[in-house]
Amino acid sequence: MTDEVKVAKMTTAQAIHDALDLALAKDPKVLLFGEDVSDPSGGGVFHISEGLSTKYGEHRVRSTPISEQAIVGAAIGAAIGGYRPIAEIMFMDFFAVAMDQISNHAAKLRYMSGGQTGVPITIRTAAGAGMQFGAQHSEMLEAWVTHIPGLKVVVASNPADCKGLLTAAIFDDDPVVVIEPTLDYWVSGPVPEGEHVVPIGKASTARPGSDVTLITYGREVKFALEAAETLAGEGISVEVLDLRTLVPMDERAVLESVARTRRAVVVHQAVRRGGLGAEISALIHENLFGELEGPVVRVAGPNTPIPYAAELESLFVVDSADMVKGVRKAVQQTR
Amino acid sequence: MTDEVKVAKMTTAQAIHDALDLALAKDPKVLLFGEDVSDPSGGGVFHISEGLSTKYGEHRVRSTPISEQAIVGAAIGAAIGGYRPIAEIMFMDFFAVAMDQISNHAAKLRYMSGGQTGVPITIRTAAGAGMQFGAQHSEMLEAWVTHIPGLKVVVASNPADCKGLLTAAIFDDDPVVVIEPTLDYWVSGPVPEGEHVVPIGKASTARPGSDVTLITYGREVKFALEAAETLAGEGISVEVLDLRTLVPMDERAVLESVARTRRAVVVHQAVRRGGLGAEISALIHENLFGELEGPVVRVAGPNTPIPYAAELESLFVVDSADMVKGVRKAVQQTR
Amino acid sequence: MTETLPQRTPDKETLARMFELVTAINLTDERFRTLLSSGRARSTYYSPKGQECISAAFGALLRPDDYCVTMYRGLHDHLAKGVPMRELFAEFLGRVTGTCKGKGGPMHVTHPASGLMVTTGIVGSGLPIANGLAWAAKLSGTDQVTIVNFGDGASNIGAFHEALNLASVWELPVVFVCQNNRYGEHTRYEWATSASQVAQRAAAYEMPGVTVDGNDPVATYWAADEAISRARSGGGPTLVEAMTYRFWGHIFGDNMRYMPPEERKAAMDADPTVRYRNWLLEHGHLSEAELASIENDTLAAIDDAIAFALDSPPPGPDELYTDVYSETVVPA
Amino acid sequence: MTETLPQRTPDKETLARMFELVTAINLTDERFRTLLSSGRARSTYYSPKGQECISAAFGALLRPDDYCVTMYRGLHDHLAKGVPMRELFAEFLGRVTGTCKGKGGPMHVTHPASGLMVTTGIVGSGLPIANGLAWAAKLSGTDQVTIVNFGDGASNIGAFHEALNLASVWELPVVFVCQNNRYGEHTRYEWATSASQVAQRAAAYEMPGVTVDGNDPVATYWAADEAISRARSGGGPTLVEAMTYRFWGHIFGDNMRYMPPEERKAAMDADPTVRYRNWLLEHGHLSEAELASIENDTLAAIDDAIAFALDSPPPGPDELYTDVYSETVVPA
Ligand SMILES: Cc1ncc(C[n+]2csc(CCOP(=O)(O)OP(=O)(O)O)c2C)c(N)n1
Ligand SMILES: Cc1ncc(C[n+]2csc(CCOP(=O)(O)OP(=O)(O)O)c2C)c(N)n1
Ligand SMILES: [Mg+2]
Ligand SMILES: [Mg+2]
Repeated sequence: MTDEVKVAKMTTAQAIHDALDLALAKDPKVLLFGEDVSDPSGGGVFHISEGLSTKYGEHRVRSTPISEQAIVGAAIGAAIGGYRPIAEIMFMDFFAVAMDQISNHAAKLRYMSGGQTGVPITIRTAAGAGMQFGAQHSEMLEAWVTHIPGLKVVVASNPADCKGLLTAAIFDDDPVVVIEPTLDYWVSGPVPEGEHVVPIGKASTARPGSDVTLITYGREVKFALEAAETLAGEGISVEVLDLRTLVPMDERAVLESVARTRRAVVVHQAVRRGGLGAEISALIHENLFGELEGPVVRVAGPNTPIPYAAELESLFVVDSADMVKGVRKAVQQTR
Repeated sequence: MTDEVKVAKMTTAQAIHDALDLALAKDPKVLLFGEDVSDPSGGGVFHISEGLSTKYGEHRVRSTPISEQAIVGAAIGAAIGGYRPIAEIMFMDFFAVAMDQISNHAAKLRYMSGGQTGVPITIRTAAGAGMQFGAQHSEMLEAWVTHIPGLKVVVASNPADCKGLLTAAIFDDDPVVVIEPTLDYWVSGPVPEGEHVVPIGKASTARPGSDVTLITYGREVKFALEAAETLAGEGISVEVLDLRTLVPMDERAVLESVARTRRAVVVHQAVRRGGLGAEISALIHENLFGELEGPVVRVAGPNTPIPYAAELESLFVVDSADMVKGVRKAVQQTR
Repeated sequence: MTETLPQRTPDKETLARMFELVTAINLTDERFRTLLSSGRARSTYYSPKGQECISAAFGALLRPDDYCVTMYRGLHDHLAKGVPMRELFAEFLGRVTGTCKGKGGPMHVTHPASGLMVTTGIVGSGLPIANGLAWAAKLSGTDQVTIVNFGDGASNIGAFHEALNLASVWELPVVFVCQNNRYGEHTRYEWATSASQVAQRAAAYEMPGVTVDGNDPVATYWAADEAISRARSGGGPTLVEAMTYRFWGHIFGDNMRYMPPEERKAAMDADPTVRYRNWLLEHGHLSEAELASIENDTLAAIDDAIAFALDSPPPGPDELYTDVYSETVVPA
Repeated sequence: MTETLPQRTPDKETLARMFELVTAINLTDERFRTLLSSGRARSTYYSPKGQECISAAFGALLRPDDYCVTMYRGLHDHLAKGVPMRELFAEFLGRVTGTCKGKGGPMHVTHPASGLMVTTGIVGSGLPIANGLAWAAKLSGTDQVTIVNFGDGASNIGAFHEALNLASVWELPVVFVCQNNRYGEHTRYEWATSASQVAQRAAAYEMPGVTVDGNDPVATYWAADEAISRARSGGGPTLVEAMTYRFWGHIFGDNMRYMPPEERKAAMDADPTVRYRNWLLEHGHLSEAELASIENDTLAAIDDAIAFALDSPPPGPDELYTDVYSETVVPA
């Protein structure tokens, strides 16, 4: 950020609103639709799009029936027809009803057409546990979408990146899944005013360090920073790498950092088995095996559905204490 | 296999038919349904269930509309109502239209009900490339389902295991996804006659060896054995481990073998990024880091959709030459 | 009860039973909202207030062994199907004494002993599962009926369509109960739904479809009776659309700004519990003493159940790992 | 053309155009099946033979800038929408000169220049995408129409329902064309579908629905004309159900044992291409010379295109990695 850029304090919800507002203003081809998004239906279930249909018209900011296949399908068609639609799928668990449009169509139409029909859509979705919404409204399912060639996937850890990554997603020529940690909607932070783009594919060093690299994304970055602070007190210097983009992943940044620290911990809320942490772990071992002090440590959700009771849910969710343990384990390992 | 068991030569399709026939005969609670499965509609698109509706009645072996959500949903409901339904989803790519029933319901209802409503269903599905069926009829999507707690997942590599694992799946009290490599339907091999159960959760050593462990499953086992044969000629002794069950994985067998050989190659047809190979790689590194000669090598599909042209499709599909290369790479690595 | 339409009156026992159920739903909802606003308990809560007569009518007709599938807005259905209040409320509050040990929560209440088989949080997803339960009953040769409750918004999702078609071609003993409260979350019916009435969609499946005033327990009772009898006697499925209104918006805490205040006021002025009570009294079906006794007994039961729930402990940490598979515990 | 129904006759140019299209589909299918049985080429092939009049009727009406979405059984729609034969056949044979460089194949033919926007292999999944194309046209203020073709079996899948509802509430310029060939794969219509006619499902969306004899190009032409005109003039969507039959079963190589031989014979005896040709001749719309000239020209074009396809090379190995993203090449 240069000095000229004004910064305002905003919640993540406001930052997203801002990104949507600016994108709709900039390009008449940008559309926003999904359940409840227009003003007569409250401007979105989290009130994120409040005011936008009044400002840009209900033909551009439009509430839909509860029909996720129809929503994603319409986004795909409109994209092929020349638009840049942003489709909102209220919770990521509901990807399950629209996976065919997402995987078999949005992701593959460019390839199957030999490059003729790109699908520049953005799919925004709220995800993550911690609200006692139970097993069907709390999942992080990035592992499903990162395994689908043709999709890009981003997850921001703070309001500014939320704005910047969403803006990049909207103007990207490929389908981008934007995962928004639900609980973060009410978290605030400094956000650059005016157009703000965080390029897709670039990780960010949330905290520099030298003993171990903690690689994570989304809501877990905050807790990783807390963990790093705690560990600094124990004399352990943790570098926190915020991936920001999951596909295409900034492998260079990951490998450069781990090559320096020689130790890595990968953290995510999603369940451990087959989570994205496995991919990152494999990647690091494949590239840096001889330089590591020990194996990459994974800190992730247990292999269970997400329970309702607050006490169990908070056990399910990876927190900074879990990360502290993971880092200590990584540090104890020496060749 | 004891001496008493008679063995017959069968195709995989016949072995599956046999398993279904025996299960339907054994337990009146077993049901089979899906598109085209009954005799008036040809006994299944691969003719696997031919004769079964005539033998057991169309109330038990029933053709359905093209409605995958309704198919899996009906299986779940009937299971909760006391039955053991086998639902057929013609190709695994079509899981995309039924993921909500599979992930949000079949997998979670036991947990969400605090153990009251188990869902003893079997979902059979054909998967894999090689028939020029294009990007939407060829995918191996085991990474999606192995990431869902509550599901079990099996993939057989030969007709006998196909029969045995399917039988185990049908009589298992949890939802089991049975992935059947499409091209293998026409491959034949020896199959035990009468009831034959291959327990869920047990890997099998397809070929013993001492220099490197090649871990794979499904159709790739055949090619792994070819690769092992080729490599034997070069003086490299490859142990081929056929996982058979992906969840719950036989981690003991994997770790025991790799602890001996100190080198591992993981192979699957599914695309590399976020594939199950990453999980297996992470698992091995986490447990055996200090004992490995080098990092686990992954041999997997490229991160692309599946192309139609035969020449490209065969490039996409991992074959024994790719495995040979992978093993050579693993063997060259020394600490 | 709808004064303009002459209709049969159910017997006194039925009328009383429906009043018991309506009262239980109405008072539970009142208590719950107070409990949550006071901060004494936390729960994800989708108030069913306004829709109580629909559940009461079906509840008065269904047998304990009939199956019921419902959804996140399900408290009224749970109570009417006979899920015991103590376990039910404990589940809402995430306690180990709950129907599901606190692991499911309000969106996933299950209680097979009272035939409450599935509560889902995914719009429309209960319908295909209800077919399976109905199929099981049909295969077993019992005369159990399955009902599945869902909203007007759910009539636009794919699962609705697939389920109604399958139920029709397989002639399943299932009743599809659309509780049309005119909104799907914050979106008005007309904005989302191309059919003037959901019931008219039944014709697409050559299935009987009927729209009834869901705030009139007597009218709903007869519509439910016809549909249940049809299913029970092998006549196949029915789509029943019961017109109603949500008093408290989508979820507890909803600002309800998208609901025109006059519309909401009109609905609340015609509170179906109050209307039914007055009607019972005016027509001499139940005396003030009888009504008050039902109310007092219900209130006592609710207070007992709430106290039970509040006093119950949360599930222990090991519960995180159980019930994932049929085998006792899975490794974390 | 249906002798019992008096109807208007389109002008000669239109009749000739439809005959050209019917002929192109009919002869291409013949050539393809020969090519495949002879082993000279390999392709996944879903013969559209029997259904040619439907595509021809729509093809005669649609403009090049109108959008078309179709499915695996799509050759007839591709040809009728004007996808050039050379590139089309090359795509079927997986050659780099194909519409999609051989990467899509028959199930995924795309040719935006002729308005052929999507071909999908997933039953019913084209419908929601067609809505999006129609929405784009509506937003852009053009009068482009989108048509989407699908089978009778597709009318039972969730995407069908969601798409028709959305098209209706958004008043989209789209025509849903159900080619009812009485089978979904090997399953008879009645076994799977609860509506006597698919068109009757339109009422569930308050959308006009019409059933027409899809083997009668003239009848289909007028039904298509009405639906397309409605969409073009802002009148919203229509569901057109065209009754037809598949001569060669589901996929090339199908044993067709599930199709009663008499039924198939009756359909083949009434070959719609032959009937149309005879009718044109008998009623003096086109002379034998004119018809034969069309046939000869078509055959020459087909033979040229097949030779072109057969002579074309497969895509080079690098093509595996391109077109995954908008950036040129992704790492493997
Ligand atoms: C597939 C799916 N999409 C979206 C949601 C989010 N959601 C929860 S309730 C609801 C509204 C449902 O409306 P309706 O069916 O009318 O039931 P009501 O809440 O009015 O009782 C929505 C959109 C969901 N749970 N599932
Ligand atoms: C979602 C999905 N389920 C199943 C299939 C397998 N399948 C391919 S074609 C077909 C039959 C479709 O019948 P219909 O819609 O009538 O079209 P037709 O083939 O008769 O032209 C089926 C079941 C599929 N491609 N997609
Ligand atoms: Mg509603
Ligand atoms: Mg058909």
